[in-house]
Amino acid sequence: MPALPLHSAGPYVAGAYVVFFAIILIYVAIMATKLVRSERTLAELTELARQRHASQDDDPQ
Amino acid sequence: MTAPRTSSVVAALLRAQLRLELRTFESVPAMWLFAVTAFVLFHFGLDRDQLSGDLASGVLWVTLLLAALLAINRLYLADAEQGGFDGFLLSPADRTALLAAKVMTLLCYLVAVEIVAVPVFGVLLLQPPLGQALPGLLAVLALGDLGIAVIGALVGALAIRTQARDLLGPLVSLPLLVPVLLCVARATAPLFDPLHAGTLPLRWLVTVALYDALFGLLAFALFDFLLED
Amino acid sequence: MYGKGLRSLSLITAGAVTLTLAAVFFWAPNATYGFLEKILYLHVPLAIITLCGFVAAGLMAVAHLHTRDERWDMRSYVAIHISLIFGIAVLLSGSIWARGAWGHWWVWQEPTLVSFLLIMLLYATYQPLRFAIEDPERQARYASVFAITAGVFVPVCFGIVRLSPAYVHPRTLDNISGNLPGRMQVVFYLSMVSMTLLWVTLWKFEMTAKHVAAQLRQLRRALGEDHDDAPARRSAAPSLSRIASPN
Amino acid sequence: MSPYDPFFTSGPGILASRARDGRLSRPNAPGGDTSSVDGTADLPASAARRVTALSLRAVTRRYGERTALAELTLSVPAGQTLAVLGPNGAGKTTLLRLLATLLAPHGGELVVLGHPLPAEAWAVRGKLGLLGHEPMLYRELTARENLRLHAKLHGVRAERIAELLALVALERRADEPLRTLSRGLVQRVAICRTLLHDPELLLLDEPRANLDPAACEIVEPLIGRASGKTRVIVSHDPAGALLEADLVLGLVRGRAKIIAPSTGLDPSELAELYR
Repeated sequence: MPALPLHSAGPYVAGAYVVFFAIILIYVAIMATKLVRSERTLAELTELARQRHASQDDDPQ
Repeated sequence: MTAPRTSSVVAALLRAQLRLELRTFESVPAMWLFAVTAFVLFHFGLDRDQLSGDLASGVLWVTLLLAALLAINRLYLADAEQGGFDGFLLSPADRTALLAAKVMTLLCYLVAVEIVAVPVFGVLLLQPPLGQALPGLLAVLALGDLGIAVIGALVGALAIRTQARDLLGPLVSLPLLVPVLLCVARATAPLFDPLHAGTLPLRWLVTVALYDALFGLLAFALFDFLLED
Repeated sequence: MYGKGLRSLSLITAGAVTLTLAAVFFWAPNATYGFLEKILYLHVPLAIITLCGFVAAGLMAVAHLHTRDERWDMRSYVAIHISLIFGIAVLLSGSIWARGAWGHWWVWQEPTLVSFLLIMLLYATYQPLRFAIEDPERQARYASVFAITAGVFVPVCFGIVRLSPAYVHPRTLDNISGNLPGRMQVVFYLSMVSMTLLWVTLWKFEMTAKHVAAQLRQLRRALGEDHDDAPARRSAAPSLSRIASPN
Repeated sequence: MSPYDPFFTSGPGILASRARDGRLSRPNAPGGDTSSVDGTADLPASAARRVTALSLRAVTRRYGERTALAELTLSVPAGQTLAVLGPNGAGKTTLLRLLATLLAPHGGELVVLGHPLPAEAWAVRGKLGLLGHEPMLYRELTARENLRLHAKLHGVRAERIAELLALVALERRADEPLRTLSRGLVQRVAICRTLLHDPELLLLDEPRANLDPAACEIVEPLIGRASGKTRVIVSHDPAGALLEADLVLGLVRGRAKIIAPSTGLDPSELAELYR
């Protein structure tokens, strides 16, 4: 049985709040994927910068 | 070099637009056919031979609104494809002259459609005689057309130079036109009352007039930004 | 940088939201609708904040057209994006409220619900409009014109839809938020504050994310990774091509 | 700052100022410059002031993250002709549209006929003619109707239309819809449109395309060197450009590779642009 002593209208109230938080969490999840993509690009770029730096050390004009 | 007077520019643009329409007949006949077909569709859809009251005004106004969408989609087509925009932008004329001309063009199209569509509606579907409702109806038609023309001209300019122009035009203009539809439909309902010709509810007329004025000013303020690059 | 105050703002928001939930469920008395009213403490503030978000986006668009600074366009875009997400929550919670209070999922007589659906229909075309324009500068300008027109439309639509007589429950939502007995009034305003904080936090959060993405793109170009005229991936979102100094 | 400042001085100012006066109330509304439009000689005062017709300093135009035109610095004295050469997508058309006030520069200073752009764009529009790939005419209307519309747009009297149609030998076919005319004839009508308000500056995008030799003869005095107007010609034939131009601009990927008077240049150098 439900833990909280909900009234007859309980499911609707619970439903509303669940929907609200679900939407917010979906939004956070989407932003998380964007963050991962940014992180990957950053890793790529640092790798590129390191190679660029390394190549400059080998033959400094 | 003094810039030409805006009124003569608007008149010239309007004359060119109407001549273009008369020569190609691409918008108005399509709107006539669409309106009559829509009435037939409503007849079969609602399975009613006679309509009156707010049902009748709803059918009339929804049909006119959708017919107007056809014109909105084609309003700037000639300008976009044949370089009409650049031709106009190269002249020192005031930018909003083009908007004024387009609003009047759309008004002419709507009036041309209504001259045919309203009598046909009276014959096909309207139960109370059209004659009694006519004077009030003309006032509501005028204000409704003005609203459709102003929003149609602004949204048409917004949508024409985009990839999905045929979709964006209607998608953006319909929600903006709902308040106009709401007001004019409520205003026309008592006119089509089967028992006695109801009086014209001024509240709705004033509302739609204010709505037209507000969006008219907004269109004139924003139109420049749609043209300059 | 956008991310500066983000951490403290998020903490404050988290505090406010939990406080509101506690107040709503354990402190607020039940009025005419009994337990079901708890939805209103979520639905009505959310609706008001979403509409303010749309109007704020319109004002940002005015600033964008005035200053021609594309960061304003970014702010307006993010504001509309967040308000759209909140709007979906408002519609769902509103229909759940209608189901609980009047027995069916959608009620045409409730003007706030109806005009909200209309406003959401209008703003749903914002993303397609942006995506349909390729030149970023024109995309930003057309989006701002749309945002201003829609921003003016929001209050007007609310006013006009409210004019048509509501039969089932004449403007329940209005008098709920209008003249509430003492404690409910406090909880209502608490909920308003926490929703506003949530909106601003998410707005700042997304602005930071977009700013980081733009800087990464610029860094990539600085490293000469892709030559100058690499075909930019077409997207509805504005890309800050010229990262100005942090604001 | 944006050219539309007056409208944004205050929030409500946007609507009030537009509603008040029908005509666009620009900060420096026209009226100062009174050189007539009907082809009579320019007033000496304004002509003297404009020794250099075009002056560009580090003019830049971006298309998103790509630069369509980068840091172009150039100046063309009045009455001279500038030829613009370069491969497709080099920014030639962008430059032309910038000079024609159809595009606003994103950076640098651009002064055309003595008027800084985009602030005084409205003043320049009456004095320049653009002949682009697009004829900018309605195909369903006749030549006369199109020219009458453009005459009204520029505030030019109607007799000028008949004059120009005679000059390009089009009187006979002036009353047929443009869609029935060949590309060459439409180009001639477009030339009439360009010259309708007797511009001081001609912006020509491959003007002789679609023109047969006979037509070239006819239009030569109108848009050729003989017209005595300042001209900017975009063309793909280096040899022809050298003959016609006093100054040559070679554009590659939005950057100016060659800026030199046409005398010291030979076609082989120009061919280098297209490598």
